[in-house]
Amino acid sequence: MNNLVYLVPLLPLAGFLINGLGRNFLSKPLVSLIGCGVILGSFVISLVLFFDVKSGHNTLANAFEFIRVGKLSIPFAFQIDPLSSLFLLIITGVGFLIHVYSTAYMKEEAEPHFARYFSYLNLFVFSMLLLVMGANYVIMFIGWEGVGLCSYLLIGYWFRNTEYNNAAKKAFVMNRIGDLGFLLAIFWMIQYFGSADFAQVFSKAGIMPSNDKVLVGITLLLFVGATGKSAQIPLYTWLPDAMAGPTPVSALIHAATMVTAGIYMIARSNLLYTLAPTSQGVVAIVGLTTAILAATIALKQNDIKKVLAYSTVSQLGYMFLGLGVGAYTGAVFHVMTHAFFKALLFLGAGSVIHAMHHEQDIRKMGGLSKWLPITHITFLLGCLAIAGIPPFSGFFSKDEILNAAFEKNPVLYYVGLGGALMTAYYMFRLYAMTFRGKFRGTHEQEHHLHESPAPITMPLIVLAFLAVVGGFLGIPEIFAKDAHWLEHFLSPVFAASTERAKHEPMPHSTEWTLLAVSVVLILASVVWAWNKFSRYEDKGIEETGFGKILANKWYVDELYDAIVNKPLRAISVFLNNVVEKSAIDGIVNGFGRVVNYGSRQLRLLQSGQVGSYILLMVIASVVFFIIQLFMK
Amino acid sequence: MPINYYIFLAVALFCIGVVGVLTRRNAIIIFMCIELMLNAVNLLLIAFSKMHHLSALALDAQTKAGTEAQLFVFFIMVVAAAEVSVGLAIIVMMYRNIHSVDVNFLNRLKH
Amino acid sequence: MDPNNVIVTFPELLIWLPLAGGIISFMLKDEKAKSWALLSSIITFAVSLACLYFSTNEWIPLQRVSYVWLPSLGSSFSLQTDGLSRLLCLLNALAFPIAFVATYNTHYQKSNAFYGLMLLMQSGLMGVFCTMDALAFYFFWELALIPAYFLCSIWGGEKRIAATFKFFIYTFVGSLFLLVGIIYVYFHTPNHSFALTAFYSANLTPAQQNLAFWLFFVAFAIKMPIFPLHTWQPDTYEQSPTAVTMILSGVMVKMGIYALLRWLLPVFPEAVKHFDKLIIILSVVGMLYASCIAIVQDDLKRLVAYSSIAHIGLMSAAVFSLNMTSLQGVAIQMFNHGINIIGMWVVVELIERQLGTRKISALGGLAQKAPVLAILLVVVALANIALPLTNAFVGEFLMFNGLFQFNKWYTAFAGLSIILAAVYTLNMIQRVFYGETNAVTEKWNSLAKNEAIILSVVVVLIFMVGVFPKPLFDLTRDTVTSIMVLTGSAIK
Amino acid sequence: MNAILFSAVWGVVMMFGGLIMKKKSSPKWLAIVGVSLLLLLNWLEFLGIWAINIDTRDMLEFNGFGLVFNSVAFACTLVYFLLSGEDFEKVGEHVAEYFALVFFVLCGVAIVSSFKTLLMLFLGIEIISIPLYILAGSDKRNLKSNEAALKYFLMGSFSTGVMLMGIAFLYGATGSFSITGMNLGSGPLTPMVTVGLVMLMISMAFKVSAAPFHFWTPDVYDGSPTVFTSFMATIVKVAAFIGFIRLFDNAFGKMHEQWQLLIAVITASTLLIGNITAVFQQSVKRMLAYSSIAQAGFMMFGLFALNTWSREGFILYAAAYSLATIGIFAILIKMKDYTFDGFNGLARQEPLLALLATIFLFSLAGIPLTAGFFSKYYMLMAAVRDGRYFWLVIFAILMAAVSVYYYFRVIQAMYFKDGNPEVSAVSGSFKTMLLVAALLVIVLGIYPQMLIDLIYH
Repeated sequence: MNNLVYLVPLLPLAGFLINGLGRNFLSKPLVSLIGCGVILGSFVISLVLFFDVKSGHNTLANAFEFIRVGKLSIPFAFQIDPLSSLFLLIITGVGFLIHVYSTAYMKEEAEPHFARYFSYLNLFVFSMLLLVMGANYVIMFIGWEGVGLCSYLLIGYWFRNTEYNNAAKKAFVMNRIGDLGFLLAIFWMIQYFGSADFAQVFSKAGIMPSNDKVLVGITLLLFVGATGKSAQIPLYTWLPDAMAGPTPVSALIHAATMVTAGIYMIARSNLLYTLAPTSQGVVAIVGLTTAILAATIALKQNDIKKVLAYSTVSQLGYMFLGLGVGAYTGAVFHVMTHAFFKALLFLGAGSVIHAMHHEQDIRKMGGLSKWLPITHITFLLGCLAIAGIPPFSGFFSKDEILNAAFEKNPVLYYVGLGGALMTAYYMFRLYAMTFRGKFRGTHEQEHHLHESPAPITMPLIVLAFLAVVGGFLGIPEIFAKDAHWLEHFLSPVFAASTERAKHEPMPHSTEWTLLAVSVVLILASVVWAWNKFSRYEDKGIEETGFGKILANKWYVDELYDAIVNKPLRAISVFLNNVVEKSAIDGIVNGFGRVVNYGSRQLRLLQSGQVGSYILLMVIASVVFFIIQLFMK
Repeated sequence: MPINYYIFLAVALFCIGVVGVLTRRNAIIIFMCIELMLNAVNLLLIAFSKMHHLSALALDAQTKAGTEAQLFVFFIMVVAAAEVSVGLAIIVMMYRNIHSVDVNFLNRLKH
Repeated sequence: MDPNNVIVTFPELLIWLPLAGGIISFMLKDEKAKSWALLSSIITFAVSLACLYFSTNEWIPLQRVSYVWLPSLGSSFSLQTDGLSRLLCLLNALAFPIAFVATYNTHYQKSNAFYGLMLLMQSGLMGVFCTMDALAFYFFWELALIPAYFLCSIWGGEKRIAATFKFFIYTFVGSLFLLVGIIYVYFHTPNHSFALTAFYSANLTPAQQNLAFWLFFVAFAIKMPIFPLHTWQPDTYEQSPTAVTMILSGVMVKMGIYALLRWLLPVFPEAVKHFDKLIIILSVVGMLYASCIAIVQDDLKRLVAYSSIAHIGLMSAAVFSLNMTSLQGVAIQMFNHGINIIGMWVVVELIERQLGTRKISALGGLAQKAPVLAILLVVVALANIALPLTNAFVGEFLMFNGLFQFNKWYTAFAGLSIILAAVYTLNMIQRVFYGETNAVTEKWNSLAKNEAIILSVVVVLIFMVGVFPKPLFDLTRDTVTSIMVLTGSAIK
Repeated sequence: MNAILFSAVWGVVMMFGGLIMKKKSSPKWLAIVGVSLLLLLNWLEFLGIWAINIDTRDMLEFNGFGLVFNSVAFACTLVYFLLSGEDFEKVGEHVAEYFALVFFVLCGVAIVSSFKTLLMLFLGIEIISIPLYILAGSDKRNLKSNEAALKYFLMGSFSTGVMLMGIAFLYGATGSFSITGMNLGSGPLTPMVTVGLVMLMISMAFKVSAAPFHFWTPDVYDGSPTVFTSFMATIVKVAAFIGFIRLFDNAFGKMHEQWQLLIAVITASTLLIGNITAVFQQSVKRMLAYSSIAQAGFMMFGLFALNTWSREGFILYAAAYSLATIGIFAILIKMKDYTFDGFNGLARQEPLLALLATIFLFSLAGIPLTAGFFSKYYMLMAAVRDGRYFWLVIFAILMAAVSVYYYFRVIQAMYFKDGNPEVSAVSGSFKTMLLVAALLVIVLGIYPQMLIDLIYH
């Protein structure tokens, strides 16, 4: 079994190396074959592992000793348990679909760049697998930064465009800020628990009192890392910009997998958080705020990908809310369903963009349903799923989180519900403006409109299917007893937390009412949006008032620029020009100048007059006598 | 007569010499002042010699202790003579070149 | 062969081979000198490898030697290698071939003198890493400096004379302090001796330790350099020929850190404990300071110079946090930093030679003209910002970890530098390699074989160490432990 | 004893030789022979073989220290003759007389290195000084030379007066001239002894050109013919130093602490003035004059500390300093232009000369692997060992750093700047001799032990 475990990450790595080194020799079909093949391979293995885990057998594979200093030993070890095996499936499965999709989507690229793209993609999968398979925080961190790197490379994939490069840089730097938090957390664990192994850390933490300072500190630092990777306040602004990358990349990295790393990390350390309610509260608040903020911004975006990006941020917010209120299963559940429908939506958007020749502004679209039937249907399904309309997957996962929030504190629930309504609203705004009404684009765009080829549509169909049925893995109690398969599957991972945070389930009556209310409201907002935007006309009127603020994303980017970037530059310039050149170097050169000056003055003693010489000597002698006779 | 008188006299002479050296600009006069300093030393040495010799005689009538200073004085005179010859030669050479014995004319070498 | 009756030992070989090579090179014709220097440096490298291989106990006689030198002073010319010395000798022996190959296409006037001086410098550096006698240490310390001075001043850029003279005076002052310090400690050693062991057993009162500590530390701090004694470095790196810069930053800088570990910590344990906070603060400030300045540099060489200052700052902070983890991190980071920064210089050298400029603002779009170079540089740059699975990560992880054990807040601040590092490194990559090409970068014609090979070697090393650092740990563990024991036991 | 007698005799021989020998270059060879014999005889005495055994009535004392010093001084003179001998001929007509005067000076050196009474010290110093007045002025037509001679003479005899006054007071206090017979003990100083001591210190400081009694040095060194400057700056200076050290070590050694402060002041000011003032000089010759003051500052440590290290170190210093200075002066004489710019590009034109000059300058600056390093090193050791006035050590090394500044200006001119300096033709033998001197410097720099062991022979 261990060797299989190694194979999972090694296959994508091999793909990366082959495609990367052979970029100039390999033909496109070959590249695509390798690229997709390796992912398919590790998907199959992941399946094997999954069933192995399902049969209640976890694997801990210890590759080799990475770091050993004194008592501290950090092995390069992999761990396969329900949580990681689930993520393995999501990553490799969705990943495979998106690889296939890319083969068609990136066709126009020149050969070496095509290969470069796939090597990056493979590398990303490799890092992501490290992240979820690592048996200690260090290995997780390795993957953690690895995916950051890959997202950097892929966002800046079209490296001739400065704007894209800036986006890539922004993404990397913001992730680094988070990484620092993560890193400090690791150091703290190592210092306090003497190890970074999950098993040891949790066993040692398990016996600690609740809300211990150290635990709160560690968990908060970990959460800082999560906010970076999973685009939460305050570090979320990179994600919308990251849409500069090719659409499949947005689907894979910035929707389905990488951005959920934060959730994985916290779910993985669930025990620590359960023991630190304070940080849990912080997580919940931040998550919810992000969810709302992003949703509001999404209401007014006109770039098809931007809308999806903000909805991603918002959905991630829900997941953190789930984690915050202790609904770990719910969060992971939502990660899974979200992976399905959000990937679906992005790929659909990609298909649209592909058809529209890289037009992304939905005001220039409309009525595409008759040219892109498959894309249209699948996209609709995706929208239904994300909006949370039963029986689509989103409904179940989101509902689970919201219920948990209600149990914690009704306010959380109401605010969350508000967000959900907005989600439904802007998703159907998007849908309607894109597929309903009549075409608003140019003529030759209309002329070229066509349904995308099979490699693009097939993944859409598969994902659409998953988006529809994915929810049935977690049917709540009230529908059927013990139908929540996922909960059973993941229970070993969260066991420690659940038995600590025991609470009796809320009465079914309330749950039913909540359910009814939310469904009704959501349907209402869906209908509203549908009517409002189905026959949308692009009058080109500027947003005004509050709408303008939303359209400009609450001016957060400008704010950051003003309070971080500009000052940093100013300080650097100051240090370079003033402190370094004048002060420090000035002092150093000052010594030289002083010596020179002294020299110029001292040599004047040498007047050339014998008289003055002797006079000076006599004076000196007198001084000497004084010193010798009286200064003792 | 107590030794101090001699000391004061010698020191006075010495200081006169020094002051002369400081104040005069004529090389020869400066040189004479230096000679004055040397003679002050001679005087002092003789005085000390006498003093030490007397105190030594009190212990032993045959002793020559304390006389070496007188010997020293002769050496000083000899050396002074040598210096005179050399010094005057230098001054003459200087006079040949600049037709003056004013030491302040010579300040090409400075700083 | 029987280790007990050997003609010549490894440390001797490591010192005399480059020396002889250098002297021979002076006598050669220009063109010959280049290839000769390369050959000689490769031989030295082979020897250093052998030195690593024959390091097990039964070969100890091959690793240590001692000659009577100045008996009346109690100084003997004693050489010995332990794990740390071997590692640094390896770095030194590796750096020179790399530098020679990388600059093989650059022609220097009077190259026989150039390569002669280079090899002399190598010999001096070897001596610093191998000698176990304070006086000899001082000798080599200076001998490594003199050739560097001439190399920079003769073959450097237009402002070379002033810049390198500053460098020389600066380091010379430091050395003199070191000399006085050595003498001072010498008089407190039992039965007056300059031997390292004697220095370890010197009986100094805390007050005396504090005095001598600064005498030593100033010298090392200038060499490393530690903020605010660093201003000679960017100018020197900018002005001196790249081959020399590689050695200065790749190896000579390590002299300072090596000296801290070998000659400072165990000799003045109380003083170290007494000043550790102060110096760590200095180092951390230096890290942030240098990183900030690096952001606004437009000259590639200056940028790398400042980033190097930042990295060194971390190392010194780690040294003074004085725990197993941090020291272990420093020990292997010395090697890694050497490799990485040499890689950076190679790239800079290529760009400057082919495009005739180092101005970042003048470049752009190189990735289209030179994809291979771009990839290699990106790897080196990522190593420079300590991305996981590159060699620097292991070292910096441990150093930060050790620093954290010393004090959380310092670490938090020091950590900011890894963000800043990302900022300036990515800026550099973007502005040099991405975007559209321009008139300058159009001039680029392909990467020569030797250059590609060298860069690949660097990259391979980066990943080898980054993924599987165990060998380096095994090599340095004993030394680090002994340093900890010597220092720690004295504190207790 | 041998040395004193022989050098005096040979001086006379040189004079008469001058009358007989017509060829202008022959006196040089005669002198070289003479100084070699001198060296030999001194060595024989070192081994205990005396030419004529005279009872000096306890006025002179020949111990290893003095004799080793003599050998060093004579050896340096030999090197000096070999390097700069032919430049005597450029100075003026009376070549043989110049050599004769040098021999008389050597006689004085031998006396100063072995005196036991103040009388002998006085005589030795005068025997050294008077010929130098003449040598300084030997370039009769040259006003600078005149000026140098006059200044040297006036101030020299002035300092002699001061010295004699000091001697007189000491005699008055103790009733003896013998530096050991005075047996002042280690008690607090009586006023009279103090006055005598300080006056002696002043006059000796003058002779070794220690600040603030150094004023004659730059002018005299600058004005005198370069070839004689080289002699004055090296052998004469260290001779004066040996006298200084012998006097204060034997006569006042026991009350060391009581006058150490004054020495510290002298040392500090000498280092300061010598180094700082040298920085701004434009002429290499004058720079070397100031550097000789600076070096005197370091030699003062020998007096400051008065322990084994200082004694050993002083011998080493004398050798290292004299060799290097003689070497650099020998090269300087060959240059037409004495300014720094005059050296521009020497490395291209005369690589060997430039290299050797670099070695000598390294030695003066105290760079390792040269004798200069170990001499400075011993001095620092002595000072650190002594322990008092630690600030003086720190000050000294800072000043040493400053000295690097002006020594390296020459190196920079030779190696890093372009130009075509005018160098008068240098013979192969000259280069060879220079090379030997440089090798000596390096050998002493690697293994100083061989010189130091001689002291304890």
